[in-house]
Amino acid sequence: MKAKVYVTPKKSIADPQGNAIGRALNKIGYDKVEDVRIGKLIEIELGQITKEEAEVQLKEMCEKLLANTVIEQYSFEIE
Amino acid sequence: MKAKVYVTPKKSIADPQGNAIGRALNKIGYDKVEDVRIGKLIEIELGQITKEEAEVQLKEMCEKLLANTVIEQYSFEIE
Amino acid sequence: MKFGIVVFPGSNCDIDCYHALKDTLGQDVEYIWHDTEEVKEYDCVILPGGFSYGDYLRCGAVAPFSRVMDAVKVHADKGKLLVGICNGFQILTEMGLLPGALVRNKNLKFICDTVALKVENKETPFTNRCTHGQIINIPIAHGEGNYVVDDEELEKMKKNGQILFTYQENPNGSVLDIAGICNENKNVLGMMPHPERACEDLLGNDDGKFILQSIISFLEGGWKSE
Amino acid sequence: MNNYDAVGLTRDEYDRIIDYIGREPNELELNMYGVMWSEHCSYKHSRPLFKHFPTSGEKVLQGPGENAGIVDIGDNLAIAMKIESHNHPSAIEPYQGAATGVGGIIRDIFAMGARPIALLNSLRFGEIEKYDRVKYLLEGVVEGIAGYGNCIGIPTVGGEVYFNSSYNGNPLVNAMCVGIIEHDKIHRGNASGVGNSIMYVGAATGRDGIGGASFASVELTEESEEKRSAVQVGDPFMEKLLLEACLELLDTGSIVGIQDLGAAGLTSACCETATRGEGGMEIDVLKIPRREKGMHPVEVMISESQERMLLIVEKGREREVEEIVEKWGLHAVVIGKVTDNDKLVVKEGEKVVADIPAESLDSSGAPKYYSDYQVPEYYKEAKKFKYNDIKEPTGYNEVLLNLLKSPNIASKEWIYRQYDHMVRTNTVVKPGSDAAVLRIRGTKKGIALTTDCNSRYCYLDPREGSKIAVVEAARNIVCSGAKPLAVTDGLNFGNPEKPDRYWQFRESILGISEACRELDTPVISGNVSFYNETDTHAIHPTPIIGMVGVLDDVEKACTMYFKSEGDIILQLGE
Ligand SMILES: Nc1ncnc2c1ncn2[C@@H]1O[C@H](COP(=O)(O)OP(=O)(O)O)[C@@H](O)[C@H]1O
Repeated sequence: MKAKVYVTPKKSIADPQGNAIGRALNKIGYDKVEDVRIGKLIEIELGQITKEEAEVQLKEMCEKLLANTVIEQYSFEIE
Repeated sequence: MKAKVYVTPKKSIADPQGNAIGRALNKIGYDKVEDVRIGKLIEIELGQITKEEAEVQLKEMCEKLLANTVIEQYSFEIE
Repeated sequence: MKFGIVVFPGSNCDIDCYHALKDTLGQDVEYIWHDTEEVKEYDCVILPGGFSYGDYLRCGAVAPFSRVMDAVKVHADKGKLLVGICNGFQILTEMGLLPGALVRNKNLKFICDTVALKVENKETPFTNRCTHGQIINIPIAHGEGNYVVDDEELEKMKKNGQILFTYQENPNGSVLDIAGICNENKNVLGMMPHPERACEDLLGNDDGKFILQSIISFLEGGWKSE
Repeated sequence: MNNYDAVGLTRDEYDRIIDYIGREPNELELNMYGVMWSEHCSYKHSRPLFKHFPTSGEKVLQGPGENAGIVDIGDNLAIAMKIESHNHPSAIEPYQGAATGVGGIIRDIFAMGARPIALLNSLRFGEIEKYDRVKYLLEGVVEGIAGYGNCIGIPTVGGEVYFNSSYNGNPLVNAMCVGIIEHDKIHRGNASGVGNSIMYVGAATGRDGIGGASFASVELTEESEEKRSAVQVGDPFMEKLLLEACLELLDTGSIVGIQDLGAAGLTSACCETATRGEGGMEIDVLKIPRREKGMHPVEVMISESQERMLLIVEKGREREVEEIVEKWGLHAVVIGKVTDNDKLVVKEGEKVVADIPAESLDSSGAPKYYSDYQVPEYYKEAKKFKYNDIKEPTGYNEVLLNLLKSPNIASKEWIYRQYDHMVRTNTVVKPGSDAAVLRIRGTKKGIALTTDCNSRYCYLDPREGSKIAVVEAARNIVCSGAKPLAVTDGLNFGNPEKPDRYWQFRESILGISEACRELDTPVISGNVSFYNETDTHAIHPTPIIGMVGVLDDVEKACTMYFKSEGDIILQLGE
């Protein structure tokens, strides 16, 4: 089973990385770009496991390791 | 208009960060985790622009700046 | 003979390159501000280390779009010398002036240390003062110095003698222990180690002079291929 | 809960506010007092003891009270330095907590007009062999320090790290920055000259770090987890731009005063510059660049967003300032002006939303507490201990192996290898020796830098332990070939409202004072961090001593390593 985890900076948290890339995109001519936020896409290959189990485990993994919930939020999809 | 750009390391390229996270997940008990790859999720807020234009521009942005196609592949979605 | 050092807003080693060339080696050196199109004629242009535009997303990803870069490309296309050190190397690969890419160090950590390099090819403008196989000690300071390139390109580089420096003990996971390379035409150098940090006895090491002196000899026309 | 409770003030303090302003404060005003009168900003428990420190001397150009202290090294040059703690933020988010700690202390140095040339750090963690959490904190903190310092291009040349169970729930992260400045270029955070413009430059203001100041003054409990949004995110690249822009601006003579926006954000920067300038100030919150929509004046006024500076600009030269700032890719905006009425007036457009005597907010107006102190039981017990009671170990090999295995003794190379300690090519003695040595370009001189504190000694006897910290620092400086010049101190203690903790604090200050007086190394700046405790226990008293020394001839710098076989080893002293 394959899962995709998305970890992004919380809305209230500054995202210097996103800001810098947003400015760069404006500078090279993409003036329609209004805001950029940069997060992580984590692709996980899971072995033999039920979808229900996977959901439980992924949530745990996010809370424990993949996301820093102090400054980041997460979501995931199971394929 | 909102777009999501996904940039991931090409299959042929080593992903030390993904490997490290994979090992860490195994170590804390998630033994079903077989492989982890870490990429980027770039959320872009675009102003007044048609979907067709957005597609053209996003492809360009990826090729020029958001991804390094020597080592990365990209895809995007427009909401 | 004139050296130009490009200064991006986040350059940190611009000053170090300047001092090494000017104060230690007595060369004529100028800074070139990134936000300019008018660039004078230089014999050698240096892209120094640092974090050009913060190095968010990927190191050196934004710098290729600086106004100065068109002129830098023209300079290199004319066959003049262009040197990228550390962040400068990353920028050169991002621009496609050098093959491959630099990704995160294998141990995922920034590494600052002095490492032993082996000179793999002395027949270049950047290494002519070295001997073949010579070991020189040069500082490194980078988080993304892990050189990757596809096999085909790598074969080509080997055949053309484009691999100039290799690590004696690979610190970052680079393919074939690569620390520094040049282009096919041998006028563009990219290296992760910092020769400008090793030019003075007071700092405990002057092996960097082998590289900078090679460039000077070449420009003075003193270098003859054997 | 009363509204004053919510901002961490007492009933008495609330009454004091009413006395100052002659009426009940509104919500904005109350919050401004809340953050400014927090322990972190007002030093209400510690200031009364500072009088013991020797703070002056022939070489002291700026003592405590400004953004950083400054000491003369001859040749019209001087060294600016300061240490700062970021313990609580680092406990919650180690990478960003440590990174923003480094960012903050760098701003303090260039706010004086000095160019930052070196960073050091002093770290304390719990038992690393026992807890994964400690490992996570240590790795995050080290990466945060490296991430910020390396990117901005200031070498991190030294520091220390110790592990001990007293830090299990409460790590310490103290960052020190050192800068160089010519005597005639020293700037202060003054808002003077009626009609001069107040300008804002740097990152936009967001909701980050709201409550960060009062947050830093509350013991860590489960509840503080919920205030997590108080964590700020650092942007070292932005700071680099800010640093270069500010130093260039200061060279033009258009800047009357400059102040960084640190703890308590705009509130603190405005009232401090106004108080030092002996005038007043009026600003309009609508002019402040914002990151988020719909922010209230109170959020704008106490936000602790990073990488922002306040400039007091000579009237008529605003355009000149804008141009230089824009060259560095930043924007500067006029947010208000200097007035002559001693008041800090905050407007939202035309509407006055706060109107407070500037001085009353500042530490001079804040309450002072002479806390009770009491000799702790453990100290009396410890005093009974007799060295002769220790049994002679039977296997010395085993003892040696145990010592070498201790994380406190093991090599710290894996830490300082992550810090760029060579950038700017001035580092003559790198980390790994007793003190770092930097050359001073354009002279034959060098400076030596170190941080030291053995908190185990300070726990067993805070006064003696603190003296030992000072003399250890001085020994490290001397062993590098330099003459000790001055001290910056990072005082990390438990809850000062508990008499035994306050006793430790008081003893420690007396010890530092005595040693500094004896060695003629005045204390020119410092920082206090209280409430470093969990529900069960306080950290060991940890007064970190940062010291600078000068070498007249940097070529004479000395390292501690054995050089060659056959060299003679001598022992000096008893
Ligand atoms: N957190 C740190 N940051 C930078 N350098 C450090 C750090 N911890 C230790 N060092 C460096 O490692 C060396 C050895 O440190 P330490 O073991 O504390 O030595 P000592 O006990 O002799 O003071 C010193 O040069 C010190 O500057």
